[in-house]
Amino acid sequence: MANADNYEASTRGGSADALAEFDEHDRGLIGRIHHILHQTPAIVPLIVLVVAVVVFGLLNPNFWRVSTLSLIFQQIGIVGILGCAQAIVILTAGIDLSVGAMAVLSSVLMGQFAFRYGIPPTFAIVLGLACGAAMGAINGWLVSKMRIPPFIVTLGTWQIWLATNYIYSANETIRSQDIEAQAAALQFWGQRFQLFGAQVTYGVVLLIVLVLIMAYVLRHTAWGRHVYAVGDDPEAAELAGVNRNRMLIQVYALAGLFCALAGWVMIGRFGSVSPSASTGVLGNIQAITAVVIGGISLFGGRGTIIGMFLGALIVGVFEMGLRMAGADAQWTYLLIGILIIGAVAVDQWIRKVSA
Amino acid sequence: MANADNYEASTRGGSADALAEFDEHDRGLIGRIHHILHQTPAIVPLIVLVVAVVVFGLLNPNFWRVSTLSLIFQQIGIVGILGCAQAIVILTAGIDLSVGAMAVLSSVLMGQFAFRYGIPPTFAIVLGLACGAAMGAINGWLVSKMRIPPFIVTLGTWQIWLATNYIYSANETIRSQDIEAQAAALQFWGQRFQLFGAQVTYGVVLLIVLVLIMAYVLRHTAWGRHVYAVGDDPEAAELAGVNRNRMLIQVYALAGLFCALAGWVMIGRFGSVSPSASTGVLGNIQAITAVVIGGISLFGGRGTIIGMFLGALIVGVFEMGLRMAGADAQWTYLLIGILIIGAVAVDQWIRKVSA
Amino acid sequence: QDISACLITKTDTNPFFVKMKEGAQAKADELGIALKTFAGKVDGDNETQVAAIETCIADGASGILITASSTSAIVPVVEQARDAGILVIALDTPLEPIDAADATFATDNFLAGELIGKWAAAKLGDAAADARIAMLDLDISQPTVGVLRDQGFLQGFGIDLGDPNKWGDEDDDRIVGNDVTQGNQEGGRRAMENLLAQDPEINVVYTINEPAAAGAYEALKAMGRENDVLIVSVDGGCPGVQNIADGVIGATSQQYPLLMASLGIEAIHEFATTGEKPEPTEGKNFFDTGVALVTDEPADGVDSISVEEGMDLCWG
Amino acid sequence: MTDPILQAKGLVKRYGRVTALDHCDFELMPGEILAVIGDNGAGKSTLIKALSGAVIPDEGEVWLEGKRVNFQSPIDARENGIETVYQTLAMSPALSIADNMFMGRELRKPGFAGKFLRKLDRPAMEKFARQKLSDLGLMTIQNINQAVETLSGGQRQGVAVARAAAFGSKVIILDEPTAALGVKESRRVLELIQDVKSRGIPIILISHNMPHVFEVADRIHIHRLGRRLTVINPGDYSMSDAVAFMTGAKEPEREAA
Amino acid sequence: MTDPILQAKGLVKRYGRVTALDHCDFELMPGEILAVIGDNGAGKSTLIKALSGAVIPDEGEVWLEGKRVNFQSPIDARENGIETVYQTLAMSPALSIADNMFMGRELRKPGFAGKFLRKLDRPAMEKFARQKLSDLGLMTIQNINQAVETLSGGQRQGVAVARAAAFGSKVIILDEPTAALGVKESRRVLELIQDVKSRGIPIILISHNMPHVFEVADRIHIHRLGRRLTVINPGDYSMSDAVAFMTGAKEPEREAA
Ligand SMILES: Nc1ncnc2c1ncn2[C@@H]1O[C@H](COP(=O)(O)OP(=O)(O)OP(=O)(O)O)[C@@H](O)[C@H]1O
Ligand SMILES: Nc1ncnc2c1ncn2[C@@H]1O[C@H](COP(=O)(O)OP(=O)(O)OP(=O)(O)O)[C@@H](O)[C@H]1O
Ligand SMILES: [Mg+2]
Ligand SMILES: [Mg+2]
Repeated sequence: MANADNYEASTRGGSADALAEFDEHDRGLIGRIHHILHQTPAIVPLIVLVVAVVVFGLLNPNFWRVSTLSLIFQQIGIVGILGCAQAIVILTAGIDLSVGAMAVLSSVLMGQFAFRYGIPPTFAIVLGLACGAAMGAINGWLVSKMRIPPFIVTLGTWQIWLATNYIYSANETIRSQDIEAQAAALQFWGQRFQLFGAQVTYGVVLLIVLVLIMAYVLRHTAWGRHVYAVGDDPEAAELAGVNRNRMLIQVYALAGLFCALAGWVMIGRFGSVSPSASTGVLGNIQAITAVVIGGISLFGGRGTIIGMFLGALIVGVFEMGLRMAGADAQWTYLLIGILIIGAVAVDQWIRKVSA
Repeated sequence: MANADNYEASTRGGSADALAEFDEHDRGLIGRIHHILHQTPAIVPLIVLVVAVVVFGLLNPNFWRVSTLSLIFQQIGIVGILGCAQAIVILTAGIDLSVGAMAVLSSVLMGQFAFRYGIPPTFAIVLGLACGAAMGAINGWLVSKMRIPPFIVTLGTWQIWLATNYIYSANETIRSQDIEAQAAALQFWGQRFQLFGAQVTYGVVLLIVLVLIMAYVLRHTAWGRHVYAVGDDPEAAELAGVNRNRMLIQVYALAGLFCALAGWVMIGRFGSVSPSASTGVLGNIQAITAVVIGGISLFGGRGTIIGMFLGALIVGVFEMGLRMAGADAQWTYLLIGILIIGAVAVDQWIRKVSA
Repeated sequence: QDISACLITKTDTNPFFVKMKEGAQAKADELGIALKTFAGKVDGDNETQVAAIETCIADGASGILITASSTSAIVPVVEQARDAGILVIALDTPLEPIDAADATFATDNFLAGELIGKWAAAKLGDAAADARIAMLDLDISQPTVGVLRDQGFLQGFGIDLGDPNKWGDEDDDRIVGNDVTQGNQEGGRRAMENLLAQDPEINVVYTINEPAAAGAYEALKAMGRENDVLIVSVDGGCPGVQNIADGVIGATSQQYPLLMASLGIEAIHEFATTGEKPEPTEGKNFFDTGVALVTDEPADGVDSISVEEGMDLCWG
Repeated sequence: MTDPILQAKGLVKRYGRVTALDHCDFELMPGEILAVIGDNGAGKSTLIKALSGAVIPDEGEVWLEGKRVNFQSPIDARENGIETVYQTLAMSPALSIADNMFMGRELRKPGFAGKFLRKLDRPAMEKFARQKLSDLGLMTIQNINQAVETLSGGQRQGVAVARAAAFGSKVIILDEPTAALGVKESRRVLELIQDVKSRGIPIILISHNMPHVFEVADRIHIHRLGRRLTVINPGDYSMSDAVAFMTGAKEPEREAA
Repeated sequence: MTDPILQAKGLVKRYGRVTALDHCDFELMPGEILAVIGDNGAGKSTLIKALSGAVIPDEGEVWLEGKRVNFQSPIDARENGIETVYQTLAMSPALSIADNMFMGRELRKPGFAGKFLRKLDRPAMEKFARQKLSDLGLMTIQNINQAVETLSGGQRQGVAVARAAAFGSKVIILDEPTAALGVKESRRVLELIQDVKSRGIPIILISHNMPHVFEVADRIHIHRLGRRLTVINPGDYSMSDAVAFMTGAKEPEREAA
């Protein structure tokens, strides 16, 4: 050990204990913009969005009307809430194919609780939300305790919830007029108020509030950091003292709760309770699309909920904009495909240049 | 440096250079079975499969007829080929949502080339296969060179190919009778021969040959090992000298070619060329299901093509078995959902115990 | 002896097919027939129907009732079934060619569309010349049933069809646009919103079915336009007819799925016991189970039944 | 002699055809620094994983303070006061240095924000993290909010060691804590180890650096082919002897192992 | 004096707010062993990544054998004869040892199977891999078909070093090749380095182990805060001097850097 000291001793003194510092180099304007983009990548989808709004407005000036924009928000309301659910699951490196099915089944349960069994509406809603959370918890339990890959679990439960939904409801729709008369609370989120001359539904407000809350939770609480840690490297997180199983069950259950909330919002938006809502089949892919366009990695651990929100908006803006520019249904479908790729390509390009 | 030697020199002599050896410990029968299962995990789905066949046969003896079993193979023919395409893509840690759309569009292109432009059938088929490979190559180019996540790329191209398919074909079906009369080569894979008293179509033979070839390629060629390396850790693979971009383009293009092949088989199986074939919409999820049940990791780099084949068979057996047992459609979905989760849970459990 | 039958519907999520299944099941129970039911996974799902027919052949069924998703693509496997000695009856939608099936018990979907088209044109009177029409169709893959209803409506309204085998190729200015609904409320509302954003002056809305109509109504209500727009639809399910009474839908063409299904089961029973095949309606090449226009505001020159009558006949 | 604080008897761990632990025994005395040395692949990491709950042994028993324990996960071990730096470091690459240091024991803001909104006290965590890194001489980390994946190999290891030392408890296990560290940083880690020992907390140190091991260790556990070959006293043997034992160049005299 | 075989001028690499290389120069002479030493985070790994194409510098030039080169990927560098062991090892965890060693340069069976069926010659690759590992003294690897992720940290590093040395070419770069290795295995790596040098191939060796550096290096490049501080001759300075320079405890006299 004597020999070790004769050189290891010389590690003290001089500038050895000063913090490293470098001159901030001059970047120029473009450089500074790149730098900002790189630091806050969530801005990139925002730019795509603004450009899209401008272009579509030029194609059809009606697009810029406040009412059109408020319509877009209404249209993405449900996908946005499902996107919140999907986002937290994907941040844990999971995936939830059953979000749409949970939403539809929850809405059917709320409706049937109120109409078939005559439970008071508010109570029926609470029960419906609880069922949603329970369905999510089942997903979480299978993923964490049984160690079945999330894709398989939710592929299975997707089919299970959806089939249950059809069997239980016997495919019967509860009509809007009946709900209005007997259980108006179910339609709560469909109510609207005026803002800057546009109609805004409570459902849209809910979405925005939910996104803000989740952004806060993920960024500023220990629970949120653990969500990222579990998704980033599950083994490392576990070795570092995060209870992976508990986190997963909580995340999936919360996702289930959000889906039930989306189901409630669906009743408000469509008036009726319908087991054959296409959200049950397409909701998952729509939510995943929003999440991925918003820059959340499917491999977990990277991305923000605000990005998801912007991703949902981009899709909504494209759809509405193309329709208003006069593209027919098939061409809209095609162009949206191109635009999705294009939007993300621009994003990638900016990030690369600025890195 | 002198001091280093005085202890580092003592690393030679004695048993320092003998290879480590341990006694093989006694495992007992169960232990040995576990060990075999653990060494060759592909056996596990095989067991699930055998159990399923036995159970369904007990529920409805018709299930055990050779003709029924050959029917199952015919029914999984297309999903199996799409599964080969999906499997190599997923092994590179990608995903291809556009497989079904590529298959349908390719089949439509083959049909239209032959009927709209009067190109000789064999040539039309070759052109159709080339188009499939080209579509795949576009996917691959976007994924590798543009660095857009595969999910986004193929989500976009899924919509693009599908809309192109509807627009280009003007939603017109080419009837089986016409094809038989004028371009019988398109129906080649639908031809059948007798084997052990059952009808076997050429399409089934193609599937089995394709699976065997791909199993060989992935296991025993450098290209196959590079597929795994790219999926396992793309950065490491690149640092170690694998040309990631070239591999990805090749893999996606090959997947596109397989899809076009599946499109050709579709014509043989259904007789007609139909742009609204539901494979365009559902093919991707079916192929992914087969791949994942077969034990290939969605995170890339792990799994075998034989597993995918067994995964497709499991789904085919469950679907046929439940139908023959008299479950109606929604109950079938529900039970398949449960069985998918159950099959993988059993698999996980066996692996865990034996690990 | 044991008679078994198969019922294969397009999907089993649409109430129309759920009712069809109920009708078949009731009749089968009555006649002691073992019934197995199958359905496609999405609208236009030919593959699953093919697999279903194959299953029925393998299982030795006596007869198959099918509402084909793809009327021509299903034909080869139907031939296989007939070669195996199975009676194949097309329900609701004729196959192409129609004699590919042993018999067809169907509604004329084109006629169903034509009726509501005529009714809408008659309601508007002279205003029909500058109507603003929204077309809420089924799916971008343009399944046959959707095309027939859509084109029937346009024919009835007096619009040039272009190619009658596809929608969207008409160049009449009165059509604001086509959008797709997947045949449910959700799609109906979104499609209506999209078309309204394109042209807020829309005053006639064709919808593929009543759930889509209910969704469209919600969108109109949100814009405060629910009272000055004519919504027409097809199907005639009980909630749909109730919606006519409530003023949500103006008129709908009613079909009779329960009847189709129970007739089909009876025919299979007949075939299995006596070997006789059912005959088509006189003058047509299929057995027409009929279609009726249901509305509370009858229009000149279009036969219709009232909502009360419709409620009695509706499939509930 | 006192009783061992942490003890293992007859641990066995097999991975398929590979035997990582082969009836291995282990003892850690209160307040001591126990070095574990051995060839690559001798099973050292597997041993400490079995002790800290990260691996569940196929056979054998673990005793903590005279009580039999059965850790099912590293969290169990941590709750029993065993803090570990794994060879793989166990960090979340995409998260920041501070996030990683406080993973599972985050600081919350005082008052309402922390209590009800459960808001993290980032400034406090960052200050603490910066302090601990400076103590280790890691002066080249320019941005404390950098993601761990962007750190150099050595910086990353430094963060992991700082984390374990900062939350010192009943036993601290360090698996090759200085492998990627520079001369200065290694020196500081050794000082830190001495410092922890002086607080009375026993340490298990796995290292391939013989001078370091002989400098700080009270006893040296020599691991070979999945089992404890012998335990030596650094005063009684030379480095050459130790190396010869661990590589198999020489056999120790049989003692009560 | 001869011309450098590999040279870099004014390399700059910034990551957001972090400066990893700050106008760094570099020279490697033919046939020499050049050691690069420096604090953690000094930018050593970034420097060699820039030389081997794994990182594209923001500014600066790289010259190989007097010709300006512009590597876009590690494959480019490899084709120009530069073989590198990265600090992160660059191995595919799920693949076997032999697969990893031969990644990108697999052996095919002789005759028809290899030529037309492109069949790999697994027995040959496994034999070769086993041989190279034994040369490095890695005797604890029991199963040559083990996936790399199941190897111990040191075994893994041994495989990476064996790979680079086996396919020796124009320049070999080793980034901390012995960090996780045991005493015996480190020793063998040093012998291997000498051996490679005797074949006339120059080597860049990054290491924190001063005795090893002073034992094998012909010249020592001292890296500090993203740039070359100075290059010293191990004969002219003591280890203490070198450490003092690299930590900033002492400043070298200004020479033509
Ligand atoms: N998950 C695993 N699966 C299979 N074999 C494993 C696994 N983990 C470790 N091994 C094997 O167990 C043996 C012991 O590994 P371990 O990591 O404990 O060695 P070590 O003494 O820590 O070596 P090092 O000094 O290189 O870190 C090695 O031969 C290794 O290949
Ligand atoms: N991808 C990256 N993004 C941001 N910063 C990075 C990235 N890679 C390296 N750095 C930073 O650049 C600096 C130099 O890192 P580098 O890996 O070159 O150090 P090193 O000299 O090899 O250190 P060590 O001896 O610990 O390996 C460090 O401060 C590190 O945090
Ligand atoms: Mg170890
Ligand atoms: Mg480094």
